[in-house]
Amino acid sequence: MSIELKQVSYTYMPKTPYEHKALDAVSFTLEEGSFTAIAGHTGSGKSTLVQHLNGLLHPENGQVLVDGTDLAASSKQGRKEAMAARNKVGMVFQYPEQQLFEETIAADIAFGPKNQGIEGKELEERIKESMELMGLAYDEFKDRSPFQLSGGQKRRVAIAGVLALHPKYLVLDEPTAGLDPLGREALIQTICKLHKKWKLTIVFVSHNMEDIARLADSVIIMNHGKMAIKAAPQEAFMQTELLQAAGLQEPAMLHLLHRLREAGIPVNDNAIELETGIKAIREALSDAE
Amino acid sequence: MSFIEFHDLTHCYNLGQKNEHRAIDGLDLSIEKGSFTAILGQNGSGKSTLAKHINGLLLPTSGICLVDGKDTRNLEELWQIRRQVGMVFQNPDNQLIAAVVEDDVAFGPENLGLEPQVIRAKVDEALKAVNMTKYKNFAPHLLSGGQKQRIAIAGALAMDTECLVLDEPTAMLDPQGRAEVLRTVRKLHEERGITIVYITHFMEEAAVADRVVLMDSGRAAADGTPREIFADVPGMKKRGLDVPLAAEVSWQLRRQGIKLPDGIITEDELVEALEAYTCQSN
Amino acid sequence: MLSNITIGQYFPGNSILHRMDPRVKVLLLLLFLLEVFLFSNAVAYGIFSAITLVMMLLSGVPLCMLLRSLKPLWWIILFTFVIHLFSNPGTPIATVWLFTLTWEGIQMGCFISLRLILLILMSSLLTFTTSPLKLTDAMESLLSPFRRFGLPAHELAMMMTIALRFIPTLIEETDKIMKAQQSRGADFTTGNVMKRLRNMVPILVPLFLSAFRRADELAMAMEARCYRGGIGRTQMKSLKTGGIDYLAIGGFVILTAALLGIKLST
Amino acid sequence: MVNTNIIHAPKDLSHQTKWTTQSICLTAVMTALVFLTTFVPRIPIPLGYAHLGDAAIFLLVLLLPKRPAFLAVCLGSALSDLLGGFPLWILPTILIKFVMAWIAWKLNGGAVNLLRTAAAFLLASLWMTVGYTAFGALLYNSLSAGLASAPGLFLEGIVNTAAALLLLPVIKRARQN
Ligand SMILES: Nc1ncnc2c1ncn2[C@@H]1O[C@H](COP(=O)(O)OP(=O)(O)OP(=O)(O)O)[C@@H](O)[C@H]1O
Ligand SMILES: Nc1ncnc2c1ncn2[C@@H]1O[C@H](COP(=O)(O)OP(=O)(O)OP(=O)(O)O)[C@@H](O)[C@H]1O
Ligand SMILES: [Mg+2]
Ligand SMILES: [Mg+2]
Repeated sequence: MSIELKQVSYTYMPKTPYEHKALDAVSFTLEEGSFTAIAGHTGSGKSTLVQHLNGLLHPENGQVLVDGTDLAASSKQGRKEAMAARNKVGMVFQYPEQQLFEETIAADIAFGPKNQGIEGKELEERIKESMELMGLAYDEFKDRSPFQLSGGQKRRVAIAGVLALHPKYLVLDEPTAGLDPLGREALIQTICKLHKKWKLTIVFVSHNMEDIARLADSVIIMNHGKMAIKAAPQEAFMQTELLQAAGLQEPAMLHLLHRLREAGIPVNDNAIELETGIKAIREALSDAE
Repeated sequence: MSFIEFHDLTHCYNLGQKNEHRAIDGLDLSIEKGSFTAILGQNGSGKSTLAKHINGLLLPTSGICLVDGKDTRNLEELWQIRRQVGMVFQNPDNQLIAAVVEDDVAFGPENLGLEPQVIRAKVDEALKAVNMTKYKNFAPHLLSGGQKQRIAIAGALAMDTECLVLDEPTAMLDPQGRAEVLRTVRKLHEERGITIVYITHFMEEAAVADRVVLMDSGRAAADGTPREIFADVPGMKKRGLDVPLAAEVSWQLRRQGIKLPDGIITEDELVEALEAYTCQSN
Repeated sequence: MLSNITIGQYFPGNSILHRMDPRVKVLLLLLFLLEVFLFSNAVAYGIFSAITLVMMLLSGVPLCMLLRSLKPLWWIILFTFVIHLFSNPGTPIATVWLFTLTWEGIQMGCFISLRLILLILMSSLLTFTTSPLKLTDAMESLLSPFRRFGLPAHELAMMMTIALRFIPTLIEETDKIMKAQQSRGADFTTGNVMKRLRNMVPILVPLFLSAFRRADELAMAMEARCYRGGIGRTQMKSLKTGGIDYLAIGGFVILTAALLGIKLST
Repeated sequence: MVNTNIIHAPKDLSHQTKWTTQSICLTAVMTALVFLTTFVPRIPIPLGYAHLGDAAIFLLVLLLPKRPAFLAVCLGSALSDLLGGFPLWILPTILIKFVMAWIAWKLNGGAVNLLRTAAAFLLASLWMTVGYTAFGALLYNSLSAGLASAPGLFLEGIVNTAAALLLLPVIKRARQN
């Protein structure tokens, strides 16, 4: 089971002076159980792409298949199936805390499941479960107003609201923007847990190469609406020119190791994380001695 | 000579109500003319509150805030202060006022009551300084985040400010936009000697400053050059903050017995130090 | 989709009409509309139609775009025409069921329809050739004499400017909020009226709250840039009245005199 | 939640203009909001589509200080006529919407009683219907042509009343925090 994009293209404001081709023949497959990152410069089409994954936008050309179902199906039967397929894909937008609207946290989280017709005991179960998943104690928080929380907590409520839909695939558009280092790390750990323990298939948009290297098992790099690379982060980050063309920087550690190599220190320059990077430097230093 | 001085500054939100909150708590700090000061701290540590005092957008609950020797509580002098100090805020969308870029840059000088030709000259110059002349007739919503922030900076420059206070100007931007804004700010600092107060969550950005102030629960928890501040890697982590990669790597290497000099915070320095180290050991 | 709509009718250009002082345009338009009501004789309407036609050609705006501004009102113009056909007493021509078609009715119907079309076309010409920002400037300038009676002319103009600046931003935001709620299963396109209204709550509440937040932050940004109301404020671009404007005013005075003459002589 | 910490125009100038920067911005952003709610939503009702501009107007009148509220009502509605391609209607709209807002505000009179609020909104909608019908009749020189649009207008008023009543408590409570 997977999400499959086939030659997807999308144009904003077609046939006007503002016409803009935001996606150009993008094809890839997201396997169930994978952890995929999407990166690219501003305006490269990341958000547009991500909105195709749960049918908020329909491709102008091409197809999006979720577990084999075409999201843009037009027959009556097809539309029903597409609706069910869309529900499998949970979507967390940028700054999701700005979309909170209910008076209590529990009510806000209940919005999604209620739309699916879930009620009573099961609804409560879902709220409780998704709050605890996001590290919000149910009894303490359920009756509080979401507007009284700190920025990081609000974001957790918003994500819990999506998790309560029991998605199979979870898509996050820059989930850590604006948080301080501590809050960022805590959220990343939570996402990791969702992937490992709860077996969610994760897609996330990020500008942070270190996070991508650390978390994702594959990365899609967008460049002016086209998919430039889809590969494992290790491999993708080796293609320095392509990265630069897409307006990205290689991870800081990799950059450092490249610089060291240029300076004549024979480091093994494929480490991205801190520990492995330091190990590589140490090895190079002891070799030199 | 110090340009900004806080003496025992305290600020309480909702004073006297049950949700009273002391955001700044007896802060003493002075910032030199022509310096580049970065302010770091966790969410809610009082950074933005502090920034708003420099421009008299907030007044001290107690204590004094002096800008270029003028007290922000003195209403006659407040307008002088606001002419001298420009502000750039976090959300680029909520600080552009006019529906055309050049009109927005002109907003400040217009408030000062300058002659139309003078305003025109200042606007053109400010747009040039941030490299946005090409976009002067654009509507703000057609610009990217980084471009909007540069317009906000131009808007402050057009008032001939001597000091720029930037409150997380790069929080909503991508890496390119971030680099772009930081480059613009550094250029203004170096070429025009503008005093910079730069609030950020990104340690790499703080590393280019002359001085770093750490805020913690409304107080200055630490204050020094980036070298001094980022040398204390465990201390920074304990505060929930981070250090630039080069600082972290050199700290770890030193801990593992590799003798590198102290105070490495940039990649260039680290590469140089390691080069020297290998030459030495050969 | 929401963000695909274009707002306003302004058609950028550099025609004589575009170059006119917006204040003169607004004033002349108002007077013209008044005269259309005041001078309701055949000769006058002939002249009005001719003037409107000339203006339309001068404006450089494609004819089909101008005519499109009539579209939302087509049926009401038609309806009005038909009603007038049958509801005026006079020389009967034919009888349909209970209604009598009269010669006077046809005249009256044509007359009223023409009046409507002229009114709409002329006022659309203003919005086609003047950007909303220029209109705002014109408004400030025209209203400023009333300041001494307590009318906040400067504040009004400032509000309009900011509102125009924020409309696209709020539209983008609405689009974003809608999509976010849609991906939580909200459905805005089916159901009865009550259900659809209920579905508006998750869009409108965040939209209102963000509007309050924006207003706060914007006020800070303005004060930081030395804003203290309209006092002592100057403007980089000021409106100028030039040769075309005096020509237009002159033309209008002659027109009015001629119309008065016709009216008095009959 | 209005931020009382902002310093407004210095004292010697403040008697000349009663408008603080804060209230100018509030009015402006709300003007944009009234415009947007009038211009964008299309809720199908019998006889056409309803917008939600009047719901926004009702909410502003009850949530904002008086002057920003009424000004935002007038400017926002005028703007939607201007940009929507009905410049002819601007002046009547300002008049009609102002009185409509005033009726809603006056009759509600700070009440917390939902029934009374509903009645106030409905009466205001009735006025709106009468106002537009009258101006239509003047413009088309025929009462029956003016009356043609009355049922649709009043239905729209009902829809907007319902929307405003749904939203009012939620926004009120969210703003208190
Ligand atoms: N609603 C819209 N109408 C018109 N053009 C749009 C719209 N949304 C996006 N675009 C354009 O499409 C392109 C891709 O936009 P998209 O939001 O997908 O980029 P992104 O990669 O997510 O960028 P960012 O990093 O800024 O979020 C951009 O050039 C943008 O200007
Ligand atoms: N208008 C306000 N009313 C009440 N409390 C406020 C207000 N503004 C800020 N605070 C509180 O004051 C404290 C300091 O806020 P401030 O915005 O200065 O933090 P900050 O360091 O800028 O945080 P961040 O990194 O999130 O921007 C926070 O706990 C915040 O909740
Ligand atoms: Mg995006
Ligand atoms: Mg802050």
